[in-house]
Amino acid sequence: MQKITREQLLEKACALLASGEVSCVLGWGAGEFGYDVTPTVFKTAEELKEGFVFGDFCGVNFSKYLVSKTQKLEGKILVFLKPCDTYSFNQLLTEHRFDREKVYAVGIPCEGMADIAKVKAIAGEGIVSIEAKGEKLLVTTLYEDAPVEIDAKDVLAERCVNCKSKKHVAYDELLGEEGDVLDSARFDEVARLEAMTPDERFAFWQNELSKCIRCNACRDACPACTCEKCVFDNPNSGVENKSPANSFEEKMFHIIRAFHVAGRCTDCGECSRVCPQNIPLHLLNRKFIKDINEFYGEYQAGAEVGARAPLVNYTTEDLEPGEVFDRRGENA
Amino acid sequence: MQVNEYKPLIVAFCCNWCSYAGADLAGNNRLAYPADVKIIRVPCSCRVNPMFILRAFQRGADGVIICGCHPGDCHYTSGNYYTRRRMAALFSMLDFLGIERARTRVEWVSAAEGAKFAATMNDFAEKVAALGENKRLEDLRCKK
Amino acid sequence: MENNKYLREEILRMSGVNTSKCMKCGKCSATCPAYDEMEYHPHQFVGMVEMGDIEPLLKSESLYKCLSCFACVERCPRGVEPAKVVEAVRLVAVRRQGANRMTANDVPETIEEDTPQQLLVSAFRKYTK
Amino acid sequence: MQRVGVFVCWCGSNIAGTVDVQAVSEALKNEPGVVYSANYQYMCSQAGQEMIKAAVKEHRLTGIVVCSCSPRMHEATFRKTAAAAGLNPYMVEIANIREQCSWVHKDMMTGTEKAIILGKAAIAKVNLNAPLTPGESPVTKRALVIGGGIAGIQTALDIADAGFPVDIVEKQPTIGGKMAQLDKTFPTLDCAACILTPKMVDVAQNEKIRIFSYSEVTDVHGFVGNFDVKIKKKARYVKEDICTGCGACVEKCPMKKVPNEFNLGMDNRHAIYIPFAQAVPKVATIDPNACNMLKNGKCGVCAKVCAAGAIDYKQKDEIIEEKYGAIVVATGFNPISMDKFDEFAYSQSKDVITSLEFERLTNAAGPSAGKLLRPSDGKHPHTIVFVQCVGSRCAACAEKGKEYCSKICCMYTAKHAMLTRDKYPDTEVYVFYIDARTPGKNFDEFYRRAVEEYGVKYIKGMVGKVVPEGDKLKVQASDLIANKQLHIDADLVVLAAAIEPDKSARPLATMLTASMDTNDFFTEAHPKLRPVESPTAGVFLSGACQGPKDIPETVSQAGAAASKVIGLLAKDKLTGNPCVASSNELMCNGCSTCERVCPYGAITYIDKEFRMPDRTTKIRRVAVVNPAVCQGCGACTVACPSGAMDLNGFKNSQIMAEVDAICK
Amino acid sequence: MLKCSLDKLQALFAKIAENAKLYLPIDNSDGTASYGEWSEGTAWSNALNTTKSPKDFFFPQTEDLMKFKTEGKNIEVIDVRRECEDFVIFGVRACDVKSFDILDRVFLTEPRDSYYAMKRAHGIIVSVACQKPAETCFCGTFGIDATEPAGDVTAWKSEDALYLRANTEKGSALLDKLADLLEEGSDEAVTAQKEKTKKILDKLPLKELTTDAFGGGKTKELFDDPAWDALSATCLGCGTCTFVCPTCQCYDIKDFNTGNGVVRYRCWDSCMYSEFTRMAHGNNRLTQKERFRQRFMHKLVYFPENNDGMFSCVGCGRCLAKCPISMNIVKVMKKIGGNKGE
Repeated sequence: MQKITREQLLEKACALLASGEVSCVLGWGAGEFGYDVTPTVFKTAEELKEGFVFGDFCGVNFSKYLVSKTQKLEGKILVFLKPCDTYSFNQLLTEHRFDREKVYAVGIPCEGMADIAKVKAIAGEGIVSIEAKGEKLLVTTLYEDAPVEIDAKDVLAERCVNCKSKKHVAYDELLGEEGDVLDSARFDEVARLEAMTPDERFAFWQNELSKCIRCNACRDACPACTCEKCVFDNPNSGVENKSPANSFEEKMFHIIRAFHVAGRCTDCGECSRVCPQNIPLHLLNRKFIKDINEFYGEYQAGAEVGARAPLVNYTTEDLEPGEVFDRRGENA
Repeated sequence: MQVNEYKPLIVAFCCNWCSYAGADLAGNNRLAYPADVKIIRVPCSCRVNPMFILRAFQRGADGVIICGCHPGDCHYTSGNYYTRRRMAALFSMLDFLGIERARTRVEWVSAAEGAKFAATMNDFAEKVAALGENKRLEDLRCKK
Repeated sequence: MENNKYLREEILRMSGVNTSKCMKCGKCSATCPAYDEMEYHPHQFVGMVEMGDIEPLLKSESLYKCLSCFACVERCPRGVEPAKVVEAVRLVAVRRQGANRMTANDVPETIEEDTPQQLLVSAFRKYTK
Repeated sequence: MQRVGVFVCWCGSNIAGTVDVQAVSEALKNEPGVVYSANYQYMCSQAGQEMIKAAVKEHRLTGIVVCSCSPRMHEATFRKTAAAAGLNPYMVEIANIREQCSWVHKDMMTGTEKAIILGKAAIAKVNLNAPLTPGESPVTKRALVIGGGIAGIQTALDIADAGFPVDIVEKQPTIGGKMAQLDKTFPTLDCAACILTPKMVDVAQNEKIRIFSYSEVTDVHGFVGNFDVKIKKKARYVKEDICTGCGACVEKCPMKKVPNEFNLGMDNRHAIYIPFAQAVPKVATIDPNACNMLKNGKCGVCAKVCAAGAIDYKQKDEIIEEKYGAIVVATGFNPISMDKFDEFAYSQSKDVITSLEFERLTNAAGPSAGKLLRPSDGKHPHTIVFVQCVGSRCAACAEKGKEYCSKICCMYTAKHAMLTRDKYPDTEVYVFYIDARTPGKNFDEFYRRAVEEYGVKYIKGMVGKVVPEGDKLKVQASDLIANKQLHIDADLVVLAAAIEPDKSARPLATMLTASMDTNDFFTEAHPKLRPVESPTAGVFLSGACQGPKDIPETVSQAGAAASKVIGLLAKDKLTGNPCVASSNELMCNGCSTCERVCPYGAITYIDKEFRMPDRTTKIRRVAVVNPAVCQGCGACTVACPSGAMDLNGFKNSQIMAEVDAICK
Repeated sequence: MLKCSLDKLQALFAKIAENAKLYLPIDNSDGTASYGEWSEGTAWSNALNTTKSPKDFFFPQTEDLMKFKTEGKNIEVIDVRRECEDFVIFGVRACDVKSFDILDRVFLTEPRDSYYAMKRAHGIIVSVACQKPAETCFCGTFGIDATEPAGDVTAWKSEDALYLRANTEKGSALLDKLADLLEEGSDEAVTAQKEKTKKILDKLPLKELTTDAFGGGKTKELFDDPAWDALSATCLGCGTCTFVCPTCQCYDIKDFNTGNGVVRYRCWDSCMYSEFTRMAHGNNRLTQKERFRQRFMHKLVYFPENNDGMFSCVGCGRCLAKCPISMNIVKVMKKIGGNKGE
C-alpha cells in the first residue's frame, strides 16, 4: 500500500480551504524534535504550509476535539481521521456529542504510529530530530555521530502492534485504499493477567495504580470521556476527588472511569499513550471489552452510528454475575 | 487473651418490590441471619450504582450483596436485566484487579422467598467471614 | 448403570448434542430414507441415549444403516441433530472393538459391479476414522 | 440543616422485646440534625400519630424518622401523619427495626446496636431529603385503538359503552380482522361471521366510535393522558361519506384478475373492491397498483357507473392529528410464511395449504363457496393430512420457525378435522401431532370428540416430507407409538402454520416506546399482575399482539384492557409518583444513554441554549424527564456517566449517606 | 574534594542509611525512573531524570493537615504534625535542586508553611552533576549550570569514582559521617567531566532559548498576545504538566469525612483545571486559554515580578516529555513575546 504523505494531506487541506468547503483544519503541528507533534487548528494555507506535519508520531485522536471545536469554531472543520479514530468519531455521533454537518472528515490510511519510548530504547537519549525514509526512521541524537536507522515496524506503539482495524467506519472522503478489520491479539495481555492468581493480579495492579498521579490526562484525552462535568470534578457527586490520597482512591478512580466508558470505549489507546507514568490503563478497558464480547457477543463500539451499547441492553437469557466465574473456572 | 470473633459487615441493597419484601417476610417468619447484614432499600436493583458498592467497601464493608426481583419479574420490567449485565461486568473487573470474588454477589429474591433471603444472607456472611477483613479495597482513613 | 451414565455423557460430549431438547415429534424418523432398514430409528437413538439405554444401540446393525444424509438434522425443529448422535454411538462401537467394522478386504464382495468409485472413496473416508 | 424528630416504636413487645427502645432513642438524640427523640408503645396508633403531630409543632421539625416496622407496612400512614402536621409527606423516613431487626435477632444487645445503626442511616438520609410534590397532568378523554380485529372491536365497544369516545385505526379497508376470515369457531362451532358481524355493525353505529379504516398510525408523541397521534388515512379514491356500498362499480370494473387477499389469493377480485359482503365500513376501495385509471389514466368506468358520484381519482393521503388519553394496541397476528418449509412442498403443490386457507376453502363465502375442493383440480379430496406445529416450537432455526407454541393450532386443527369428517364422512383424515394441547373450557372434550365420535386418526409423530407425485401427495411420516414409518397418499395436506405478531407491530412499538420481546410480541407491565398494560403508562394491550390467543381469551383481554382504559379516562387529572428521575441539565451530555435504558420512554431531548462561563452561548442537547411517565426505577441514573441523572427520594447523595452511616 | 570509588557505592549508601532514610532514583521496569527508598542492593538509576520531581519529599501530592472529631455538639481538633526525622535525597539534578529554591520562596517566606518547613529542615540534598543531558533540557536558559548543581552536597560521577563536595553545614555533617569510605580526590577528573558535559550542553537544540522577552513588568506586553489563542487551542486541560513540574506549588485544601471524624488535607491542584480557584462568584479564568496563559505567565512573568526576577521554571524538560499533546513552555516561549519566529 502506498503510504500517505504530508504533501497529499496538505494539498487536500489547502484545496478544501480554498474552495470554502471548510473554514479550518484540525491537523498535526510541528514540534521541536520531530516526535513532539501538537494537534493544531490551522486557519490558512500559509499556516498549514509552515506548521503542518504528518508522520510516524501523529497518533493523537482528533475525534474528541470535535466536541468542543464544532461548538466554538465557525464553519466546517476538516479533520483527518485514522481508522481507529473513526470508531471514536462514530461513537461520539451515537452520543450526539457533535454536529456531523460541521465536520468534513477525511479518512487516511495508517500503518501504525511509533512509540517514542521504543525509539529511545533503541537509539538512546538525546533525540534531536527524526526523519522518515520509507519504512525506516533516521534518528539523529546528541550522542551518536551518524543518524541511527530504525525499522519503523520495530518501534510501533503497543496499540498499533495490536491494531484492531485498518478500516474506516466513517468519513466524507477517503484518501488511499480502504483496509480491513483485523484479527488482533489485543486481548492476549488481558488473558495473561486473567490466568494469574488473584494475589498476583492484585499485586500487579496495586503496583501499577500506585504510580497514578491523577493528572487526569487519561480522562482528558479519552474520546469517551466527554462529560460536561466529570463526576470526579463534581463536589455534589459524592465521589469527587482530586488526588489519590491512598490506594483505595487510585482504584476507585480507575474502576469508575473504566466502568463509565465500558461499552463505549472504542479501544483507541489514547489513555495509555498519554499516561505520564506508563500505567497500562488500556488493559482495564480491554478487560471490559473482552468480557462484553464473551458474555454478550462481539461488540465494537463505534462500528456503527446509533448502535445500542451492551451495558444499556439486555437479553432475558444473559448470564448471571455469579456465572462469570463458573465459566472462567477457578484459577487459583 | 481472647480474640474477638471477627464479624464481617455486609451491606445489602434490596429492591423495594421483591427483595426488600422478601427480607420482611424473613422477619415475619423469624428466620435469623447475622445482625451485621444491613439493608438499604432502593426502588430497583438497577438503582445500585457501582459507586455505592465501592463506597461501602471504602467505608468499611466487608461484603456487598445486591438483591432484586427474579429476571422477568422486575416491577419495572427490565431493571434487573440491566443490573445483571452491569454487575457481571463490574464484578469481573473487581476480580481482574485481584479483589476477592466472594465479597460481591447478586441474588434474586422474590417477595415470597423469605427463607431464601435468610439462607442467602447466612451463606454470604459465612463466605465473607471466611475471607476475613476487606484489605484490598479499604480506605485506612475510615478505619476506627 | 454407572457405565451407562458415563457412556451417555461421552456420547453427548462427542456429538455435541443436547438430547434433552428433543420434543419427541419423530420428524427425524419421518424424514429418514433408511428408516425401513433400521432396527432403531433416529428418534429412538436420541431417546435411548437420553435415557442411557445405549447397549442395544451399540449392538444394533442400525448403526451402519444410517447414511449420514443429515436429513434428520436439517428437518429437526429443535435443532437436536440426531445424525450426530448416531455417529457418536457408531464411534463408540468402533472404539470398543478396536477396529473398523469392515476391513478394506471385506468390501469388494459386498458391492455391486456398477457402484461408482466415488461412493467407495467417500464411504472409506467416512468409515475409517 | 434539617430539624429531625426521631420516633422509636415499641410495637408492643414486637420490637421492645429484643431492642432496648429507650437506649435507641437516647443514642439517636445526638445524631446531626436531630432535635427531638422519643419512643412510644404503638407509633402507628392514633395516640402515636398525635404525638408526632405535636412534636412537629413544638419542635418545628422539618424531617421525621420513625423507627418501626417495614416501610411497606406503615410508610403511607406516617406520610399522612406528616402531611396532617403540615410537613411535606416525603420528609418522612422509616428505619425498619422490626422485620429487619427485632424479629430476626434474638439478643437484646445485638438488636439494640443494629436498631441504632438503622436509625442513624435513616437520619442520614432524611437530612438530605427535600420536599417532593407529585406532578399533575390532565387527561384527554378519548381513546385510540390500533387494530380493528375482534380484539380492537371489543375494546372499542367496551370503552364507548362507558361513554368515552374511541377511534379505531385499521390498516385494511374494513374492520373484522382475522376472525372475519374464519368459518366456524371452536369449541362451540358457531359461525364466526354470525357472532362477529353484529359487533362490527355495533361499532359502525356507535356514535362514540370513529373508524379510520385503510389508515395507519404514523407518529406518536406525548405520554399517559396526553398522547398526540398522527394517523395517515390512505387514499382509497372513493369518498367514504358518499359511497353507499352498492357494488355497481365492482361489477363493472374491467380489471378482474387481482389476487384476492381476503381469500388468501385463492381467487381474484377487481381493482375496485369491497373485501367482503359484511365489510365495515361498506365502502369500495380502489387498489392503486391494479387500477388502469390510476396507473395510466385510461378507463374511468367506475366513476361513470357510480350513481352517487363517490369516485375520486385525485384523492390524496390525508394526515389526521388527534389527542388521546390512552392507546390500546390490538395489532393481532399473521400466520408465518411457509417459504422455508420445503419439506412440506407448500410452494410446489397447490394442494398443500395452510389452515387459514383451509378456513376460506370451507367458508360459504370462500373461493369454493364452502365446498371442500382441492385447489389444484377442484376435485373432492378423499385423504387429508393435517400437520401440526409447523414452525411452532421450533428452536432449530430462528429464520424458519418460532420457539413458542402458537397455542390455537391444536384446537382449530381438531375443528377442521371434525368438520371435514362431519360433512364428508368418506374422507380419511389424519392429524399428525407432537402434543395435543387442549387446556380450556370444553376444549379437551372437543378434541376427544373428533377422535372418538368423528374417527379422526390422530397419530403421534411428525410428517417428515411431502412429495407431489401425479395428483397425489406422498406423505412420509412417523408413527411413534407403533414405531413405524408411514407412507400416506394424500389428496390435501393442511399445515398448521405458526402465528407471529403483525409486521406493523415493531415500528409501532418504537413509536409508542412500548417494549417488545424477542418475538415482537408486546411485553406486559407485569406477566401476572398487569397482563393488559404495557410498561409504558397509558398504553394497553389487547389480543394476539401480546401473545398467541384464541377468541375467548382475546375477548376477555379486550374487555380487561377496556376497563383499564376506562379507569384512566375517568380521572380528570393524573397524580404522579414524585420519586422520579430528573436530569441536571448543566451536567447532561445529551448522549442518549439514559434514553436507551428507560423502559417507559420517559426521557426526551431538547436543544437548550446555555450561557457559558465565558459569556458566549452554546446550544446543547439535554435530557428532559417527563415526570408523568417516569416510574422511578433509577435505571437511567446508573447509565448516566456524568451523574446528571438522579432520582428524587433516592438520590445518590442519600443512598451514599445511608451507606456511610451503616458502615461507620 | 572527596572521592569514593564506585565499587564502594553500595557501602556508601548503607552508611548513609544507617542514620537517615535514603532516597534515590531507581529504575522502573518500563524504562523510566522514580525516587524510592534505598534498601540493600538497590541500584542507583542512570536515568537523567525521574518522571515525578523530588518536590514530593517536601510538598507531597497529598498531605494531612489536621483532623476534627465531633462528639455530640463538641468539636475536637487534632494536630497531626509530627517531628520528622532526617532523610537524604541522593542524586538530585541541578534543575531539581534549583526548584527547591523556588519552592522555598513560596513556602518559607512569611507566613511560613510549617509542614513544608519541617521536611525541608530535615532533608539533606545530595545533588549530582549531569553527564548526558537530553534534547528536552534547557536549564541553561534559567542560568542553571548542569555541571555544577547546588545542594547540601554536590556529587560528580566519573568512570570509577564518585566525587563529593559539601556545600553546607548539613552537607559537611553528612560527609563527616561517611569519612571511613571517602578519600581525598583531585579536581582534575571533575573538571574533565565538566568540560565533556559542557560540549554537549553547547549542542543542545534548546540552547538558544532565552528569557529576554519575559520577567517582571511584562504583563501588559504579553497578556494580550494573539498567539495565546493558537497555543492553547488544543490544550486538554489535564494536569500532567503541573504534576510533573518541580516548581508548580498550587494546592487545594479539602475535608474528607471518614465517618469517624474529618481529615483536612491538602493536595496538588492544577491551574489547568476548570475548577481551580473557584470562588463564590464562580471561576476567575473561564476558558482554557485563560488557564493556559495563567500557567505560563505565572512562571515567566508574575513569579519573577514578585521574587526578584527569579523565574519559576528550571528547564528540566519534564513537561516537554510528558504533555499528551506536546504543548509546553518552550513552544510558548518561542511564540510569545520577542522570540517570535525564531
